[in-house]
Amino acid sequence: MKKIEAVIKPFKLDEVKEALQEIGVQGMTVLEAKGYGRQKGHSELYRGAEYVVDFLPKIKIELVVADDLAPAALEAIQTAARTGKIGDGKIFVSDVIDVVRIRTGESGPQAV
Amino acid sequence: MKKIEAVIKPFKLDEVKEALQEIGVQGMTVLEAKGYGRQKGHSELYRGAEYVVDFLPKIKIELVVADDLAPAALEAIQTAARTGKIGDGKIFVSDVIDVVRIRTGESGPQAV
Amino acid sequence: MKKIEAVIKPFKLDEVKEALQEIGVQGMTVLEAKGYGRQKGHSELYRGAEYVVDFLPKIKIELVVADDLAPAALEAIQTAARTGKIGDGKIFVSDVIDVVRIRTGESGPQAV
Amino acid sequence: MKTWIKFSKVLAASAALLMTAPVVTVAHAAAVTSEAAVSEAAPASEAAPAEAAAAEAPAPALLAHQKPLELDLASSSFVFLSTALVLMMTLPGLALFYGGMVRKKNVIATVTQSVAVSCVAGILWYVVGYSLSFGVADKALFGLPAETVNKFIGGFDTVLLKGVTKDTAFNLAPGLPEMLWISYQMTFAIITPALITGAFAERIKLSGLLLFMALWSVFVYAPICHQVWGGGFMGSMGVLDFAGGAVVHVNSGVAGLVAALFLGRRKGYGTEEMAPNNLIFVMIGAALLFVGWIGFNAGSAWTPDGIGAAALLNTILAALAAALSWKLVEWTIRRKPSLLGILSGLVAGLVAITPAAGFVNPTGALIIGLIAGPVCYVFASWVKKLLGYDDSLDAFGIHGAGGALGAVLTGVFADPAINSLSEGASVGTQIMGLVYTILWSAIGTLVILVICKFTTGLRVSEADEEAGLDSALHDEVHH
Amino acid sequence: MKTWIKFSKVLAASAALLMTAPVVTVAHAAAVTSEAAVSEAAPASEAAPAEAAAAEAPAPALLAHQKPLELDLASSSFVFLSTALVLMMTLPGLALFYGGMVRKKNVIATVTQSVAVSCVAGILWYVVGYSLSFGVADKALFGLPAETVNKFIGGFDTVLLKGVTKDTAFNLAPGLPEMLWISYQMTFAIITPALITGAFAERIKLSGLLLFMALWSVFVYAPICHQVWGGGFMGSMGVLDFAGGAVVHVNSGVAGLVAALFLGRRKGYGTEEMAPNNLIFVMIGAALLFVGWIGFNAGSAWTPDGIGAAALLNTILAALAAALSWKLVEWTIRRKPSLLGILSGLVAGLVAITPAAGFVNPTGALIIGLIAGPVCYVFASWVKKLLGYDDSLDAFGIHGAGGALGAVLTGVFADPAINSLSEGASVGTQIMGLVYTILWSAIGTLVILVICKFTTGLRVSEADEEAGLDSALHDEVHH
Amino acid sequence: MKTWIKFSKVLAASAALLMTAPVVTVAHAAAVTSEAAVSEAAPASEAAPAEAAAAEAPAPALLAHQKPLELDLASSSFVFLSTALVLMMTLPGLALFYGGMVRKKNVIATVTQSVAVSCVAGILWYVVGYSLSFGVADKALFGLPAETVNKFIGGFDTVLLKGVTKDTAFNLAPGLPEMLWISYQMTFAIITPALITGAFAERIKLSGLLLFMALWSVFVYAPICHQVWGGGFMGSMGVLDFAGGAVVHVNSGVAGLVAALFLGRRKGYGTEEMAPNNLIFVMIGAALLFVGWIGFNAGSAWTPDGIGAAALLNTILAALAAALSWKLVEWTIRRKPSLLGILSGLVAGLVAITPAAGFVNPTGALIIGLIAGPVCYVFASWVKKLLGYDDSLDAFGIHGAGGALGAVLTGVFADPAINSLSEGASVGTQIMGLVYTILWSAIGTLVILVICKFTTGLRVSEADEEAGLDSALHDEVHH
Ligand SMILES: Nc1ncnc2c1ncn2[C@@H]1O[C@H](COP(=O)(O)OP(=O)(O)O)[C@@H](O)[C@H]1O
Ligand SMILES: Nc1ncnc2c1ncn2[C@@H]1O[C@H](COP(=O)(O)OP(=O)(O)O)[C@@H](O)[C@H]1O
Ligand SMILES: Nc1ncnc2c1ncn2[C@@H]1O[C@H](COP(=O)(O)OP(=O)(O)O)[C@@H](O)[C@H]1O
Repeated sequence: MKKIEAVIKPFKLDEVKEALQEIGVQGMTVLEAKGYGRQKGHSELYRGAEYVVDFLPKIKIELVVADDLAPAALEAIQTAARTGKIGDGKIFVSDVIDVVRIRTGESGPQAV
Repeated sequence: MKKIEAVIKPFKLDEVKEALQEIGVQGMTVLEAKGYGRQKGHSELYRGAEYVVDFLPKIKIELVVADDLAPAALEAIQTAARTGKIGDGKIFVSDVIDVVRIRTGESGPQAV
Repeated sequence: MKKIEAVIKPFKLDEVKEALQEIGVQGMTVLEAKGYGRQKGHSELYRGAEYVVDFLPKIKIELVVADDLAPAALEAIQTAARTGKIGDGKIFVSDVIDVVRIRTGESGPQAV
Repeated sequence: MKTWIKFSKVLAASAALLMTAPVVTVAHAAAVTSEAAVSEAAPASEAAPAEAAAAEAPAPALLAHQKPLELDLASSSFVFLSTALVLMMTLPGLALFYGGMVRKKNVIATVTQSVAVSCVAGILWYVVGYSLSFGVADKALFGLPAETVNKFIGGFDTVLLKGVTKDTAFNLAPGLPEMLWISYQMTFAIITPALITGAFAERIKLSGLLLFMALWSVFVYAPICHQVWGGGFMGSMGVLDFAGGAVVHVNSGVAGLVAALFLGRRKGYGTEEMAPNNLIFVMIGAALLFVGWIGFNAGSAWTPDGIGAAALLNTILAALAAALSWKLVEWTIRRKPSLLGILSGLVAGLVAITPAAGFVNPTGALIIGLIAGPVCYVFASWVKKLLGYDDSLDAFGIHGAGGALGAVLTGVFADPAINSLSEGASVGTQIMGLVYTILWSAIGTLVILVICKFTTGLRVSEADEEAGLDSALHDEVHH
Repeated sequence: MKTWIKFSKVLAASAALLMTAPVVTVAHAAAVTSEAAVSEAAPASEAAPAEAAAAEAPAPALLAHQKPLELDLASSSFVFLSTALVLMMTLPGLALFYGGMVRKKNVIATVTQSVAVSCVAGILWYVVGYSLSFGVADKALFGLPAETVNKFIGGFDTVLLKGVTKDTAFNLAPGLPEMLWISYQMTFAIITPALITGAFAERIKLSGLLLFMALWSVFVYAPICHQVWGGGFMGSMGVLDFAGGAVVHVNSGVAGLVAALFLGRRKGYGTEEMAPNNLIFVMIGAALLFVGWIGFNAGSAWTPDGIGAAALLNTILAALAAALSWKLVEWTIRRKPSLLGILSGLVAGLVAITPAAGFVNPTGALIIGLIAGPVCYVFASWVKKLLGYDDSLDAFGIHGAGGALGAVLTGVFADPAINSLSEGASVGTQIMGLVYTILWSAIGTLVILVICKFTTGLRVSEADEEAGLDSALHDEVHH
Repeated sequence: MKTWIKFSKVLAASAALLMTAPVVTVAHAAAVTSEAAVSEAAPASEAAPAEAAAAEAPAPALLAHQKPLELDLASSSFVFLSTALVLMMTLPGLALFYGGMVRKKNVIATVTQSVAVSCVAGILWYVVGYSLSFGVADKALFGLPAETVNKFIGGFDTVLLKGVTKDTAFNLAPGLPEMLWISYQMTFAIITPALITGAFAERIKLSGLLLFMALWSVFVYAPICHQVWGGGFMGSMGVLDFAGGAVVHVNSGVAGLVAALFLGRRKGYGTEEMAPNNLIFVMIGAALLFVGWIGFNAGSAWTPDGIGAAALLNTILAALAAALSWKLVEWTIRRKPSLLGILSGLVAGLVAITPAAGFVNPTGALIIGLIAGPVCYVFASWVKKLLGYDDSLDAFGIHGAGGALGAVLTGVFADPAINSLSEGASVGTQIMGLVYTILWSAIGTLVILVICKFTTGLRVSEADEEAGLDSALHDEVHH
């Protein structure tokens, strides 16, 4: 199984979720994050003090899928999350050794 | 070493923490998350607009443990987090190459 | 490529970010977290009820870097985040199979 | 619509009758309180035409609790302000004070309780509460003569505000338009039940809550209000309760304790963390309670005279003193004084000074405040823990204990230099009043709880309690 | 600086003139309303010296809308309080009510709108708004004689508050210092445009907003205010509007609808989640609106007499009744009553009772409230959905619909026992007034929108809307 | 308890004495201000019985600063309202304004400071502050004759409010019960030190803060209050300070600057992000300051007459004008106007109009506001940066600079048509007053800081500062 972690722009979450649903992804976990990258933040000025806001709000999606579903999921995320502008985000893929469904105790691919 | 990531129901956090403590886990990191899965959300209605709340509040626990402690940790989490109802969550296990304790600079298993 | 995950004390974020920038890290993602570990929390007392606050606020940094940059990144984080007091945090390193830059569709090391 | 036009006509007719009656002009307005005895000053030449007018037309049909309005604009302006302030105590004051103290999953439900209780108690005040509180019982009941009944509860003569016009006044406050009086008293009838919600927060059903509050407003609040302020036996007995130490605080505090015991503890009480979700909301709430309480206490003088001013100063001093003393106790015991502590002290001081506000001098007020802090601290922190009941937000620990303390200390510190009524002050009478109030409140509350239990039910399901009342009852989430 | 010293001198001179005029002392103060007819009571002996003084000095040069101040301290105190309360309705009341309802990325922008609109509308009120609203038109315009012009709009005679001194009064309220009157009315001139911001929240440019509001204050608010309250034709026609059902609510609601249609829907409307970011802020806002509304409605009696008291009681009852009825409808339909619902009901009730407050009796008020809940629910939930316009925060659904409903029901429930003006109440006249107000507001708003569109522009760019107005317009973020 | 009963008796006895004294009835009440000279109107026939009564009993033993109360209910009602409003300025107004501006880890500590300072300053006002501020010095001190001492500070004759009864009044405001006067002035004595907390927020120890504030209230606030308002030399000199430009704002602003310099900068100042944690809290705070400031400024007329009305209108106009001008400056310079900016402007305008409120006309007020925005902007944004001190929340940049500006402009714009006292206005006198206030405040503050440094200490440890004061001092966390 593969773990796919994607950092995307917040307002793209709904589209990405739908894209993943369509290709049959059954579950995912979402985290609020802040991203630092090529996309530059703005600077805020408070009462004479200026702060460069380096970190921009991002959403991180994590999903574990069976190996064969991974390419489709990658594709789906990439298409749905792309705006073509800097700051669209990244997708990371890594290996997962095991998955357990807490409710049933099942493990392995059928637990995803 | 193994990294164990568990997505659980928020009110189970205390029980899971205790279960892990008992088997000797010394540290863990907790993140607030939102989960999408088989457990269906409710729909909220605001002034005529209805929103299906797909994402439910979840807690994500991350802990890195020595290889031999992993099965016990898996077991502990599963037992403590289970309610038997849909939405109990998942546990993912993956490999970790290295661990560093920032304070001391130690690395490897003794840094966990 | 390597994924480096570091759990650090919140007020160290700026220093760590700068240290990483200096060695050429181009991007990272930051999450708010709560940590449980050797550093003990305080106890809060509300109207007669005492709560041991086990979980302390932490910041989790995630960055994926090319294999050769990993040691320098580890070093940078460790130096910048260290206060020498208990609770300084941990760094975990793991393998990443693939990286995709959403905007361009590039993948592999050049996508980082 | 036709019915309504008819209705208007009937009203118009009766009003026309009233309006031919002697209308006392602003120039005549007598001050509301006994102090400002201007009657001697009213020149006979002005009284004469009024008598003449009275001769021409039949006198208006006033109810037993009414007097013709002798409009005192200045006092009315003052009571109007006080009404706004007391209204603000419940919404948003209490809603925030309580809403900030529960866990995040119950904020919306807790806040909703204050709003919904306001609706129920306010509307019932119009329907029957005012009549039972300030009306005069004129029918025998259970074989008791009307006069005896009136010692305990008012009558039905002004149900739906029948007989209330823009030219009538409540007989003890002839300078205030009766509708102003009704509004001011309504704000008390609203906040009293709303206070109880603190005791069973985080576990009560909405339907159960509403039924409970409806019954409680009518069968517990109205009688006690009548007994103390509306012509009933506690007032005649000489129980001093300037602004509601017994009527409002002991009453709601005891009801809260009984309800907390009856409903049982929250799931996880004592083991799970139940820290306040937002102390800043608690602060805003407490501060608005503080500001509003001025209207509560000084407003109870019904006019901004020397007594009203004493009540104002006393209220501020007692609140600050109790905040400080709670803080110091906490600083000593816990080493780190909390914001929740200093705010709880503030409210404790306000509660304790309530019965005493217009009877004691500032030094007395300060001392009452200094005592109230530690006493309520002990109740909210230790007694609760010791006895093991779960009074979620300390409705009893602060309002019950603080109110009782204040009622007793009123007997101790009442100063005739501030208020001539203070002469009759006695700790004994105060305690008798307390015991009586506690009994009525406790028994009444218990009976009502039993009724609710077997009709609407009272507690939410375990699953709902676990998920949080916000999503379970309201499908809303506070982030 | 020199100019200023000169200016002071000119003012001083004119003031000196004024001060030799008969100064009516507190003891003479006539009550503000027609009810309190104390004139007969004023002893001739006191009137005499005043006449003598008048003989000695030339009469002050009062403007057509003015009278010499006959200071009524008690009523002034009351109106002063009401001013504070209405000010609080906009800041922080409305700012929070609206700010809590938008998405998190637009909170700061939404709140800023209330503040900025207050600045623009308040300062324009000083510059020209008061003159156009309460001044008397004394010049022909477009060939129409001054008298006809005055039916529609006031004049320029008191622009920049020229002629207003500490000893003048507006002629209908001779007991209140004119500057108090101006302040009180200013708070209405501020909240009315601020209400409109709810209709186009989350998508309007700041510059466009400010231009729109500046023009709207002058060309829509001031004329309608004059027509109803300032001596214009609607007032003479017998349209009853106690505290601004037409002037404030229908006016702003209709403007909101037109603006929402003109600007088009928010990006993602109907598909993306647009849930309120903070219901507790919404609650605080609604509660402060509630408390402040007392000053709005009862304050419109200008004195705390029987009518003011009726307005007070009616306002509270209608609000609570509408909150309850909205809640019950939601409970039935949606199974889970929401906090947003009960609060929306509260505001709907307040809106609906506004035109009726001092004309109906408490029973009428309760019924108006009970009707207002479901009616506004239908507008905010169904009509909006059906017709597909995006009135972001229901400025039309609540203020437009509720205000119109209240205006009509004022005709139904007006009770001469409460207010002698109620005798002339007629549903027909009320509807005529409504239709006229709607037309003026809709057309005026449309013209102004067109002007703004081609000058400052109105909508932010898509990218800015997506990113959120907070960072796009203000470079600030609310966490 | 026994002691207390005795105490009551003593008080009762002295009160009995007082009560036989001539009680002036409502009908006689003279208005508080010089304007409303009703004395001629008081019929001789009514004065007679009072004299008779006086003949029967010995005159009450009034203190030098007292007069017998000639109760003016309308003005009392007004001042009562003003008291509530000013109280609301500190709690929750200032607490939120400051609490929202610090970093999240210091919210609770910052809010706690406002609450705790209220306790200390309020109670000390009762103990000794009122006596030193409004009492009359009757003993020689350091060899100076009592009369000279009284130019600088009041006496100890009314310590613990000795001699204050419900029938006494402060001699300049004989229409208000003295306890009302004490309460109103107490709210000023509370907010002034509370304002200083903005200067050293995020780094001060709680014990150090409390000691500092206790000493500052007594040795800096009370004398300056006495000098300007309580019969001291600045008042006699003709320094115009309507509602506290010098007494409150310059005083606290300068103290803030000195304290900020003395304590040094926050760790990380200039390099770490220190953005406000919650701008909505800042907005609520600023808005409540705005509403409350009406009570502060207009309330300082002590009666709602023409001057009070001018103060009201001026306050609103200046605030809105300054909010707008700050916004426009920011819009120009920074391209994106911030919510924090418009709110800072609002407060700056309120500060600047404070000394001028009842002396200038609305046009003057508007101009003062328009100037105050940019001036305070420059102080809060540039001067602070240039000079490198860390006035965390701009206590000096806004209150110090704005107050000084307003004090000077009072001299420029004072208009005798508004207030006869304006005739004596002079920029020179105003500046002399300012310089004097600045010196007293700066030196006094410095001495007190040194005392605190060597007793309680002032700054928290570096570790505590880093961890945040909330957890370090209060063991509480705001999420
Ligand atoms: N090496 C990295 N490791 C972890 N997260 C990264 C990395 N590079 C970028 N990110 C995340 O992706 C987001 C977008 O990256 P950015 O460089 O701004 O634009 P782009 O994705 O268009 O190259 C960042 O805000 C950050 O959250
Ligand atoms: N494939 C997945 N990848 C990542 N997270 C998942 C995945 N499937 C489920 N989850 C997480 O687990 C939670 C529970 O899953 P759900 O399907 O609702 O119930 P169950 O665990 O009982 O099968 C989800 O809310 C989500 O956070
Ligand atoms: N085994 C672990 N797995 C995941 N996170 C851990 C683990 N051990 C520690 N942490 C994280 O690191 C933080 C610091 O650890 P702690 O034991 O308190 O101090 P130190 O890093 O000095 O040993 C914890 O709060 C937790 O967030």
